[in-house]
Amino acid sequence: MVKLILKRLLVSVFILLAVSVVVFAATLLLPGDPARAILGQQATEERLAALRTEMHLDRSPVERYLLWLGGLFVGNFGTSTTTGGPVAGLLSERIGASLILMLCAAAIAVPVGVAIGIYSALHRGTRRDQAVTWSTLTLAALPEFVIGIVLVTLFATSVFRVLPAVTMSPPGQQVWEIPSQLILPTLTLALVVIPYIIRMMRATMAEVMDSGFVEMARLKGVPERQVILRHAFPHAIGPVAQVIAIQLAWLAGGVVVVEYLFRYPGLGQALIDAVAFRDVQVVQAVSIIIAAVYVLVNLVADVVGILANPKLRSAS
Amino acid sequence: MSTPDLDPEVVATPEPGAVETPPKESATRSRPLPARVWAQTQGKVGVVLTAAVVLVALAGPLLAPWLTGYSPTEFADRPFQSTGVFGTDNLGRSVGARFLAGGLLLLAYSVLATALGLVVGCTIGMIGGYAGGRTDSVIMRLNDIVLAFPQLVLALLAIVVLGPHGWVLVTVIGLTHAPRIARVARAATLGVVSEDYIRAAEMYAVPRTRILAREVLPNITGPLSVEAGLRLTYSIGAIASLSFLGLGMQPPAADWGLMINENRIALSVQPWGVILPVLAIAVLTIGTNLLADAVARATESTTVEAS
Amino acid sequence: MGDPASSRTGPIGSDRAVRREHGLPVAVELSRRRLLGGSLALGSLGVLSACSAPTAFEVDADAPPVQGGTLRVGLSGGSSADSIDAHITVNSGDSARAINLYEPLVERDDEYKIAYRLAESMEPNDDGSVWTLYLRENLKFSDGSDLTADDVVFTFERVTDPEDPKTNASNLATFDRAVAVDDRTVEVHLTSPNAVLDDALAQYSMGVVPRDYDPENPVGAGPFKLKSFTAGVSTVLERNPHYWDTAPHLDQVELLNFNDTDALINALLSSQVDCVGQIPVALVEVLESDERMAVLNSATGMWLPFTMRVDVKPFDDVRVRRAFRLAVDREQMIDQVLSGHGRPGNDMFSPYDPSYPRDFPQRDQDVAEAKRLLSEAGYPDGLTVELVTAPIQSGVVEAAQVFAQQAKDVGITVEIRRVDTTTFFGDQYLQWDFAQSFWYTRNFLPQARNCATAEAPFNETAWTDQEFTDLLDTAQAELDETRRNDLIRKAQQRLYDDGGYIIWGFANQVDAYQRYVLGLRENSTGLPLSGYTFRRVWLGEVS
Amino acid sequence: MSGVTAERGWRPQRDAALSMRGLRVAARGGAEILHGVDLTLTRGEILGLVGESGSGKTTAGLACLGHFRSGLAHTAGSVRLEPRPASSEADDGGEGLELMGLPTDRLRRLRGSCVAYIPQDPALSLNPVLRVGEQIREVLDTHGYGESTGDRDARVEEVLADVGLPSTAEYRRKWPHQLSGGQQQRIGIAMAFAMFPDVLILDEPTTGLDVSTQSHVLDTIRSMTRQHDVASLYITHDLAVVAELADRIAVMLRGELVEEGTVQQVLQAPEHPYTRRLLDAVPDLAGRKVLTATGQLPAARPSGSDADGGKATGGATAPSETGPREPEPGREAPLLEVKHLRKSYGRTPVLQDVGFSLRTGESTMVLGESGSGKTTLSRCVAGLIEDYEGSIALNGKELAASTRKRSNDERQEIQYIFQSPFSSLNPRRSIGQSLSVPLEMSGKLPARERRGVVEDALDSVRLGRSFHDRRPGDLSGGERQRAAIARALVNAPSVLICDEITSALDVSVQASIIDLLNRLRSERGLALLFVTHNITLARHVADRIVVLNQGVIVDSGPVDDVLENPTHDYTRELLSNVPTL
Repeated sequence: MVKLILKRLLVSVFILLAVSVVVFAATLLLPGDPARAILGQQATEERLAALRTEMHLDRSPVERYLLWLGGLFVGNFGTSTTTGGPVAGLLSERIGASLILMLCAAAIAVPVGVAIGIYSALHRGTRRDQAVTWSTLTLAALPEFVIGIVLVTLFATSVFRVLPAVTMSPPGQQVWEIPSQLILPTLTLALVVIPYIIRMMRATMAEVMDSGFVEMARLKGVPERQVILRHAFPHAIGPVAQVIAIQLAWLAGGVVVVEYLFRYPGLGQALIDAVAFRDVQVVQAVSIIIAAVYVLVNLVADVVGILANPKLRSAS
Repeated sequence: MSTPDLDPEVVATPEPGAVETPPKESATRSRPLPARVWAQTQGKVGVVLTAAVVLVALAGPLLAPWLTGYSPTEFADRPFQSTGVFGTDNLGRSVGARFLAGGLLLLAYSVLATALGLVVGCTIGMIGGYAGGRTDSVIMRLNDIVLAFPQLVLALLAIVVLGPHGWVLVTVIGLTHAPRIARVARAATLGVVSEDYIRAAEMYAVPRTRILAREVLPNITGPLSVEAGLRLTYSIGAIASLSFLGLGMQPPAADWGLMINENRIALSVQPWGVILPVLAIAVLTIGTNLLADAVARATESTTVEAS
Repeated sequence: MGDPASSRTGPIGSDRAVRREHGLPVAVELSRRRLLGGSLALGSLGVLSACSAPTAFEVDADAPPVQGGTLRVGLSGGSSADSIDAHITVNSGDSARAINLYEPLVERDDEYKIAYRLAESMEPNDDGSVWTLYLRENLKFSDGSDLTADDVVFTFERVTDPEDPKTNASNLATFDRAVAVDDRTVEVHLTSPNAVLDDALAQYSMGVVPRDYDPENPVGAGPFKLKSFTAGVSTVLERNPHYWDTAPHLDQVELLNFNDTDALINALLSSQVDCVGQIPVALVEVLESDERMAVLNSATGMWLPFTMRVDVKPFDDVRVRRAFRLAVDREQMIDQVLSGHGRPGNDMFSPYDPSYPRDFPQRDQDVAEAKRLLSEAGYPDGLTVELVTAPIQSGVVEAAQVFAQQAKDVGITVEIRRVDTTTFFGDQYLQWDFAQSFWYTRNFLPQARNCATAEAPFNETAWTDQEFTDLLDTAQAELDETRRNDLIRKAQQRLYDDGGYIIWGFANQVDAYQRYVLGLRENSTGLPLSGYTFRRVWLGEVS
Repeated sequence: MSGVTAERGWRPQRDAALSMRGLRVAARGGAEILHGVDLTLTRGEILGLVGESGSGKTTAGLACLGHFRSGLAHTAGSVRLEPRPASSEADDGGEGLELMGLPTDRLRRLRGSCVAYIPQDPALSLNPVLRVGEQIREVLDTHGYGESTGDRDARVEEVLADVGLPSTAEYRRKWPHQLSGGQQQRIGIAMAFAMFPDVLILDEPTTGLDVSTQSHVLDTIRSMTRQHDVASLYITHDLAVVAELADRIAVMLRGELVEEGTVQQVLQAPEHPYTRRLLDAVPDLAGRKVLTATGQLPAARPSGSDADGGKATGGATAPSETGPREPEPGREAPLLEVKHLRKSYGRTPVLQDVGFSLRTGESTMVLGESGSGKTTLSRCVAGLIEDYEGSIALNGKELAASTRKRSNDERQEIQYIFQSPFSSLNPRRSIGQSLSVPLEMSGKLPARERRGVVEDALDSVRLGRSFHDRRPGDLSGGERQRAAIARALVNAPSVLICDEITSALDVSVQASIIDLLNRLRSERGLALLFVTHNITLARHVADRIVVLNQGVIVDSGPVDDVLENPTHDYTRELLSNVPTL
């Protein structure tokens, strides 16, 4: 088992390295001089040259890549072309804010999705199950900004004016210190993710409920509650954990649109702003961070999958 | 087929061992896929919704001046007025006309991106699944690298480097779909490759490309068409999202996503500029998603039969 | 203009550097038109509040100002490069901080006239090469220390430091040295005569700072002092107990940054902020329809021109430039781009300058003449040009779209190429053949120095007419206003006839605020929210 | 058939433990699955319920537990649990307990305690994430066995010992996947017996197990049922197993019980024609009967290899008339020769120095249980496995490993038929399309002539030309296997490799396929490599036999020699474990 997990870990590391190459290659493709972008039109040649040296722009691409990669490990994400300051400082608080948002969304989406999914699977074919199916199909189809705009219209600007439509962090306070402004972004993200969890949970649960060992458990006289909790549910965990992981990983990307919509001061917001200003160093950093979260969550899911499966667990 | 006692197909056509009985006419010949899709409520609703929006998107650009009295770029009034049926947008153009004209590009780009994703994904997925071994692991690792980026992030990265052009959108959305489609194609191919008819073809030394095209491809169309439907839904969502972020379709193009971006500021006073495109995108994606679901259900029943 | 201050690292790329250069108001009397528009706007506001059915609250605007309270201000823009330095003002938020933390010697008032602040009076010598400034009595900094002539001298030296020139250095290009004659008198010596030095001093980036000034712990003489500051996020100011003028009504002002107009409006609508600066003009009606909100609509001298490079094809042919100028339907531009909240332009900047040539015939769309000119220039079947646009200011991208539509009538096909602001102000800035720009209110001479001479740092139209530059030089040294204006008018004629700018209009500055916010007045500087003069604002009693 | 069986055979009816009367079950779609079934299970007796796939036997068995799979519903009839003095659960005033319509909760309490179930596939029925000890204990916990947890633990140990498994704590902590198929099934049995049930339903519990394992499991079942005086219903398709185990036999055909009686009655004097057909179709180790499913043309067995050859007469296709060859072992050069064949997957050797030869027209059976390497062997010969060591020669010429590297002619000479007819034909292509692939690839015939050849092949496997344009989905398993055989025939091969081609088919279909193969052999002079796990088929199809055990040939020679004088222990054990009628 340890071997399996280690192997999986190695794969993740390899993927992250490859991702860093892709992201870095993006800079090389870009026309223009980052040093000039930072210093502006009127910069003197001496200052440009000095900054180029400082940013290693005078080195070969391979050297630059290695220096950049080395920097990542010590938290040095480079220099922002728009602010001229270090990218790490720009992003450090935003990472926390984004994580909070993702965690809140996950904390709502996972239990709700799992519960509704199980409920639906156990009531297959009933009207309530069909209602669940239709709502999940509908919700799953909608792009996140559509859901977000509808929520804003409903709860913030037009119908009820009960919740803040945008996020603000008044001086000295972090975003999460004002919980009311987390509600709409969290809800939007959760609503995007929940249908997938429901559908997967329902399908897996339905499949497990039809399996031989569940039939056997029933034929052993095991009470239905126990059939579900002891026999069926543990089986659904593996596949559902994968889907939940994919969805949580999706959150890492999904926050981009939602943060933009709600002006939530997170990574996604930083990414959009950086794209609008063509701040490649920030785009690189955010892409790498999001990809890392993505890979990490998938890794965790696979490890959970390995641990949930006694066959793999007992494999030496 | 481990519990054949249950399978109604088998119950209906028992094998009594009487091989000499005259060959019976097929009672179990499956109906064609469209009919099976249409037979479901999901399928019907999906077809109707999708068709409605597609119709608007295709015919809209031609009908816009005739129906609304304005061309999509003509100025009808000052911005955000209630002139005409649906009022004016952020530049004072007719929302109705721009709505009618705004679906075509989105639809075309989404279809192109999905098609690109399908061709690329299907090819590499099938090759990976069929070749197995090292080829497979190399392909799948490459896949994982692309999959390590959320789709939108990769799209943004591409847009930063290449600019928000139509071909960039189509290519990047299509290529980010490809690994996901490849996974499905590969899984489906793996299911098919273990079948003996593939071994039979191998045995007869049928060229590998022909095996993929004739033996494998027709047998994975079920999952692939489901995936195509899903990917189309996501393509629409992704391209609309990028336009919404102001990084997709560029002004002065009439486009639903862009309309939302331009007009959402006046949501409370001139809601049509947002509501119409939001509705259209919602109806379209819901339609394609229902359709994909119906196709999934329809192909599931045949997969069971064929296994 | 000398060496512009853009060599400092920090601002959002070069566009910030540009904005900094643009935001310099210059004196002009209040135009009649603006007065009229202003009273109309006020009137309609009054009607609105009078007519509106019983709202959730009533505010008694006539009651005496209320002391205390915190004003929450929503600002668009802002980044981690935001500054609280008195003399480095890049974006709108920096201006807001500088205006409220520091006090200049003179300032532009609501009507764009010179008003004395720390200075009691100032006067030039006979040839305009030395100006003498007289300070008010008992001036103190926010830490309670005295403000003397030495501090003023230090301020001049700091701004014009050749090693590290600050924002306003370009306006003080002729500065030679400043001498403290006594505690309240300063002499400013110039290298060449300047008749309009008062304009160069009436800048918000000219606040007086103490000799031991430390931008990290800023001390100024403004109505407020700094309580906390997080770049790109928020700034908190509190009342300065040592302010020389009437004490501000507010206890505290919070400046909150929003990167997106949409968010700004939503924050206002959901009462997360009390007022917001610079809303899109298209939203005026939206906000006016909300009985809780009021709109401050100020006419300004801000312009969003199209820029044609006069040295490249096809714009090197003056007939093509004229045809393009005649292709624009200026009223429609104002309607579509500014929702009517602006005034048509006549291809001439600086409407508040006393020299503004109101008698030049107003250009308007003339399809036949434009076609004729194009045909003469060798384009009988029209031509296709690429227009580079970027969201450098609200309305710019929209203007490009409207222009593209209008130009069709003349046979000009405009292909819009939208780029991001960094690219726009990147390596190719000033190289675009046909692009756009924006400038805030300022007077003719400083404006022309910035954009229309061979030495101008932002010569977007590649306008290097020597005769024009000579006229500017002579005018700047001319102390007699009438003669100066005559010289200026000759220069204006050159630009009007042959220039590369298409100046289709001047945009209003439109802000919005909750109706309980009182004391905001229309202001022509182009800066939002009454030119950020929060010292006059109070929060009305809500009943 | 022990004496005990005979004694119990006529036990009085009052000992009935469960009776089913007029049970009708229908699919929710409307089609009826059971058309009024009557069954009585008697204490201490095993009733064998025999039927082919789709006959509804599992549905009837599950009805005894009051359980219907999803999509099925009880429409009429009753299932009663008869009272037993010792049983408290089923005691219902001496009247018995009607299971149909019983509230779920009461049904639940009966299941596992009064009525126990042993499923077909232990691998699917044991919960893979629960330790086996826990799964047995769960039954005890659920039904409140004993006074304390100690009692229950003791019972788990006891019942494990009863089924012949180690009762150590370590063993109880094992996961299902760590056990072999036979052990898994014994866990299933232990679970069923844990609560001392009155009635036991066994649903094909030995299908999928090797012969020797099957024999052990059957022994366990037999002793446990006898020991605990349980009324058992043994559901199977295998008449031979029933003959060994059951006291009475009931035969089901398409949802109806067509015959019931004691083992002797049913096996020796079957009344219903279907029963007779079934019995005729069962292969016989002694090879004394001619396999025929429907009383059609009897199988033609090639002569010259076996003393019983003379009995294979009475057909137009007698070998003497069509057979052009009389194989003469030793003289003729072998058609196919396999020498020193080695193959391993990773470090696991699958084939170790395997060698045998096949002469023209000869039929050799490769016999082996699962994991013996028999399929690997046959695929090596067919060219489907590329990296083996050793040589395979056709007509004295060594073949390339991969079929792709073999010549066109070589490819045509050797044809391979796959185990599962459900998998060997592309469901998206018509039979005609699939069958013309070999012709297409050999490229000898112009496209327009192919159809004729394919139709001839369909005729020769007795499918008829109308099958040309049909798709596999429309065909039954037997029909599909015939189509697959036809595909092997279109290129007129000389060697036919049949890899377990009847194992997925019902016995009656198996019989007809065997019959067909024998006819084809005699008509076309085909050499046959018949790969199977079923030794009882030996005398029906083969001249020679090769016994493969764990990749090694342990026995080989003419069929009679090997069957009568097995030289290897493995062969002997195999023979002794084969259930026979």
